Amino acid sequence: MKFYEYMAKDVLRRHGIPIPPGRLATTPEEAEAAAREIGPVAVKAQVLVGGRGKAGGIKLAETPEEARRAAEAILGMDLKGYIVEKVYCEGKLDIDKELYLGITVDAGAKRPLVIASASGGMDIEEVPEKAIVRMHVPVPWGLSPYMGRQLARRLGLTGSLAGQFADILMRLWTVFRSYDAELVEINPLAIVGERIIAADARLNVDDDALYRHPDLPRVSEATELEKKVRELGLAFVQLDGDIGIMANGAGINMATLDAVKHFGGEPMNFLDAGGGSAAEPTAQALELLVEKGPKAILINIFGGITRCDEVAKAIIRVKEEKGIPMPLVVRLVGTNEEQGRAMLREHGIEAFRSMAEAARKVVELARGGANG
Amino acid sequence: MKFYEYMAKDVLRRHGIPIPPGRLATTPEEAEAAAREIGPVAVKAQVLVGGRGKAGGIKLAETPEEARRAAEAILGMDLKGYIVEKVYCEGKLDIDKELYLGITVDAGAKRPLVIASASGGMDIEEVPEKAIVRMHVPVPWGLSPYMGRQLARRLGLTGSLAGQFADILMRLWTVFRSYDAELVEINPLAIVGERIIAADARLNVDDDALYRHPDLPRVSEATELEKKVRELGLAFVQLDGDIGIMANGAGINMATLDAVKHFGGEPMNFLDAGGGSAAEPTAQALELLVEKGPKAILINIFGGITRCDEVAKAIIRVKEEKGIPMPLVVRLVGTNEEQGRAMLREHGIEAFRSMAEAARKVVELARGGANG
Amino acid sequence: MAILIDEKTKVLVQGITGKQGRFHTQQMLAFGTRIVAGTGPGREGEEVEGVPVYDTVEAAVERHGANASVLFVPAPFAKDAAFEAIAAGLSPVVIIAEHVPLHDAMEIMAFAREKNAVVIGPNTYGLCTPGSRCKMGIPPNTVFSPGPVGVVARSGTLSYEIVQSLSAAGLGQTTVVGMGGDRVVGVSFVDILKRFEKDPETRAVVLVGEIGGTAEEEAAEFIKQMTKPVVAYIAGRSAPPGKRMGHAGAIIERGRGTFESKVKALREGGAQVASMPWEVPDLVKQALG
Amino acid sequence: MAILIDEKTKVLVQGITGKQGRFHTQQMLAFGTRIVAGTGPGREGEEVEGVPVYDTVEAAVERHGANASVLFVPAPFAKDAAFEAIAAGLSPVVIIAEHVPLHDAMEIMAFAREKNAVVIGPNTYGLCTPGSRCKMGIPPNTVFSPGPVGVVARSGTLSYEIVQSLSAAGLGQTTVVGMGGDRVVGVSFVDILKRFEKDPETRAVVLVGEIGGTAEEEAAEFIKQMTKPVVAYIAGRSAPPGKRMGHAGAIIERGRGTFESKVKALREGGAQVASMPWEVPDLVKQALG
Repeated sequence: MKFYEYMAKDVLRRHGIPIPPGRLATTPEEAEAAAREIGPVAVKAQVLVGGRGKAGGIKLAETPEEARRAAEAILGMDLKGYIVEKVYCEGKLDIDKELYLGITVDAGAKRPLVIASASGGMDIEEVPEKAIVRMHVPVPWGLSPYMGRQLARRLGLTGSLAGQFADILMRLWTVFRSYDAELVEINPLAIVGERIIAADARLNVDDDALYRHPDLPRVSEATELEKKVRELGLAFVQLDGDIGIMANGAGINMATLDAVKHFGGEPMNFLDAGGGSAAEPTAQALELLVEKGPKAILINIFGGITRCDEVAKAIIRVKEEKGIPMPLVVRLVGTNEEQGRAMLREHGIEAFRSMAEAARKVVELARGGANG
Repeated sequence: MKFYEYMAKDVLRRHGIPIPPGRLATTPEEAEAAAREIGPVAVKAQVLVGGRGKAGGIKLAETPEEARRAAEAILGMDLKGYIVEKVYCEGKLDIDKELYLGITVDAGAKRPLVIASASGGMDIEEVPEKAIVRMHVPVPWGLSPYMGRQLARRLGLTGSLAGQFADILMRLWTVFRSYDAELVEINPLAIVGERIIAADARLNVDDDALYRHPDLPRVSEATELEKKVRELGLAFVQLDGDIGIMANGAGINMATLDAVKHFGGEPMNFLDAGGGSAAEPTAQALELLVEKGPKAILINIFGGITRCDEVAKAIIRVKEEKGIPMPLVVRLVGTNEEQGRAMLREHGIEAFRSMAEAARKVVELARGGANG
Repeated sequence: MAILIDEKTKVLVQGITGKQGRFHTQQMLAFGTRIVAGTGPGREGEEVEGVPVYDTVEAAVERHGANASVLFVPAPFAKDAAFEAIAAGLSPVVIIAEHVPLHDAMEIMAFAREKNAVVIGPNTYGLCTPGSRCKMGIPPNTVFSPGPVGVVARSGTLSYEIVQSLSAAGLGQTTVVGMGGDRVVGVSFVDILKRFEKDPETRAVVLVGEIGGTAEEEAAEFIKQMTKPVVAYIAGRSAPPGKRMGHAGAIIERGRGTFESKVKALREGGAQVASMPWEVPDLVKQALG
Repeated sequence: MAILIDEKTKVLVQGITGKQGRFHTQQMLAFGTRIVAGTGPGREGEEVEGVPVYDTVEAAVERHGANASVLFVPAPFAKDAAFEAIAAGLSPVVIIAEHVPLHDAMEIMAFAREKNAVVIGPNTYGLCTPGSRCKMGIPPNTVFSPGPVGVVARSGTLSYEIVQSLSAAGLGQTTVVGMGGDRVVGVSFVDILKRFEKDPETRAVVLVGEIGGTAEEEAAEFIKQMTKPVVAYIAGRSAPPGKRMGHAGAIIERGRGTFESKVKALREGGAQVASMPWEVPDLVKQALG
């Protein structure tokens, strides 16, 4: 779960990390009032996608009037598909130097990783490798204050700035650990005269650990469909094509997308009905898919524990109860697979044993639909 | 720092460990009111020494009137040198079985140690070894819930009682760790029907970690002299004899006591003026010692870093400014030792090089004083 | 021979009294797995499919000498159960649960490293050594057959798909290992490749990867030193960056973990890379000569 | 030879810019200790007694190859400083500070165990190998002389007392180690006795113990297997139970750690036990024959 900048900053502030003064606004008037209180501000779109600066989601305002106009321009803006509903008005900083500081998880090392750079302000991806300093955090010991001093030294910080940096890192670690974070990032971490201030902040909390944090605000960037699918315990990702895809398992789902593309088709989505391939989730997932109105649908089920005839029965039920207006191709293997495929064919549903054949067929049908 | 029972219970309660209802009382009237509210109670002297039950510091009261009389009897009582100022009136439990549960530090293993027994209610010292279950807690991992289940099983607990025990242990661990405890103990941990309740509680916090716990109440069992000495950064322990002792270092202090005893004397105290043996603390410690009025005083200084002539000068200053009415024997070795001893002798203070001779001499002088 | 588990493996099932634990115990027993005991706190004395249940792992180990464990406990309790198994000296410890918190996973792996335990998962189907009739986990019993091919994969159903196609082509398996789909998991491709390289029965290895992370790139480095042929398939060629494809690890983030980078690395490492999963058996046949 | 430190030891002084650090750096240098660098956060570039100061241990190790460290940092910062030294691979790590929190001490020792570092202290005067002119810590320079006797003690001034009496009797020392007076400390009597037993230069060992804990009893068990003679003195014969005699460890609690138990165990282990500290040199002389 990603936090909006203003939420992440609030977390940092409560953990003693210096941030600029700022106020959230949902109307131009609120933005104006905020600027009146704070002085010159940056008016920043609160969205969960990156690159908002380049997309026009951040405007500087010297006066309250300018802040109002900036908020007018930004509120309601469509940033990469997300409508801006809130802006954060934050006191402008007279930045001398921008650092980068983040803590994430290094999957390969199975440990948290601190990443820092004296070249902050841009995406860490764009910083040259030799300007990046990395430090693994031992589990379960966690970060020790001396590590912050080491990092500060490697970044070339001295004296009071080194001390402030080390202090901020320890506090950031506390945030990372106590919020079950996947990522916590300050970019830029701004040097303003003799002080270090967190000028921007990201905080992504591990979804799987949210149950331990009942007090955290719930932030969702999911579409309504994605939410619905998630409630069913399924995983859905919207893509750009026109062939609806469903499979039971994340890996086989990706492989199915790849196969459809291999034969020249364009998948509309990723939809994982779960590795268990129980009949019920399959039916529910299919209903959702039908609602999205693809040109054709491919269901790829590898029946492991659940029997294929049960899955076939569920598909047939959806077809009879709700109707499936577009062509449907089913690939079905596993226990009682022949029985299952025979049942489907009886109900006019194309059923295959081979994944390749099923993928080729659905592409053909989608093209036919495009031509018809 | 030891917590009074009522404080320790309050800590347990706030960490979700079940305790009986209870109220603190400083007057018989308050005890009566508590019993009126709670019902039959145990009226328990709040002192920091053990064995209060045997010494008459706990009385049962069926009625408010009885509670008042019990409090009257206990308040003001002298329990091993400590005057009872508070009683804790606690609801009587209908105990089916008493367990013991404690967490302490195993110095040899350098790890926390959980100690449990199905034979609780008495001093754990008196429980036969085979009835005691021990489990080390790995550092820094800490206690895991499964360890509680293991302990419960080893104690013969099953079903809901095992679950409650494991839960209480996890909570007790949290107390131990988060309070920097040296010892946390529930004895007895009472089985009352289907419930487990902490019927008594001890909590000793590491003095050296108190700075991390500014919110904790400060409890002191020290005498006024002990407090004064502690403020000076010295360590003082009152003993039963009549020869005042002072040395610079804990080990040499003990050795000096042993030496005095070896020659037939009785030390009045242990007084560590610090291994640094600076002149100032030596003088301050000596003043305190003189105030206590021993029959004779032995100062044993091994001058390491500090010069012996400085120590001698400090002693002489005390003698001249405050006066030292009793015989004083000084053993002085180290840098400039001869100079130091010569200065002392000039001022009529017996000074030795040998620890043995100094100890023999002070015993002789104390006896002489007793005879004179 | 084979890797990690065989006929001598005495399996403990933690969480045996739950619905999933009960069902898969029955399935594992049907496969031939030697399950010696199960745990279910507060359920000691019961039996599940004839398997005795204990309150603690310690008790199950004392009574039955269990030496490996498969966990059917819900994600919030997975860390404690894994610690219990690891502390008791069991290995491998197979964690089936999805949605184990990331920080818990890191702690489990650190504790396992300290105690020299092999952890498989979380979010894995487990592993299987068909020749020993030993399966720890949830894959369907029907897909496996004994033979000379070692299989290691990140994802479940895709594994079954490929393993079944191998079996259908007469290519049986020494051991099939699912590493799990989470970001932080126990054994890595490299860990398993090392074992297959040493295992005298394994003559070829199939690696089933997917986009995200750098595990395949690390595997490619190791493959350079291997004497045995490796055939790989990577799922997710058509997945867009920034979208998590079901698995916590399957996401192209900040330009890392792309399909192209993985395929390039594997080819440079000397692996044959199949474009589509159904091409795997033929490539393995060619590799075996 | 000797144990733990010798002329090859390149000493780092952590907290060199503080009053205590500065003073004892001068004393150690005067003794002959090879101090290569110091640390003082924010003080990099300064010098103390000619010793260069760095912000971090890492930097001091990189520049000067320091391989052992003595800490003059206040108790609240001792854990972090010790972790820094241990993580950098330094050993021994000598912690002088008194009043280090007990839970911090346990963590330091666990981290040291993980990294195979030797920790001495906290609340120790340190250690000294007179033959190599190497002293790490705060004992007075004047008491030591080179020779064949290994000394290990819990307390400071009592050590100096006994070491000086040995020196005065012509019995020089291989190495003198102060374990520290706290409840939880790094090296134990047994750790040091093992090293003395192996050290070819050490011909006899003096153990200076005190009441409280069971370290002396554990030492007694080990002494049974030693080929070298051990002379012991235990302070605290006249200390009453329940009263902490200055040292955190020096308390007879719940009947454990009594003078009698220690003396009995040591005698049974084969050690000669002196009644009074001044008897030690004669017993050592007899032991050396």
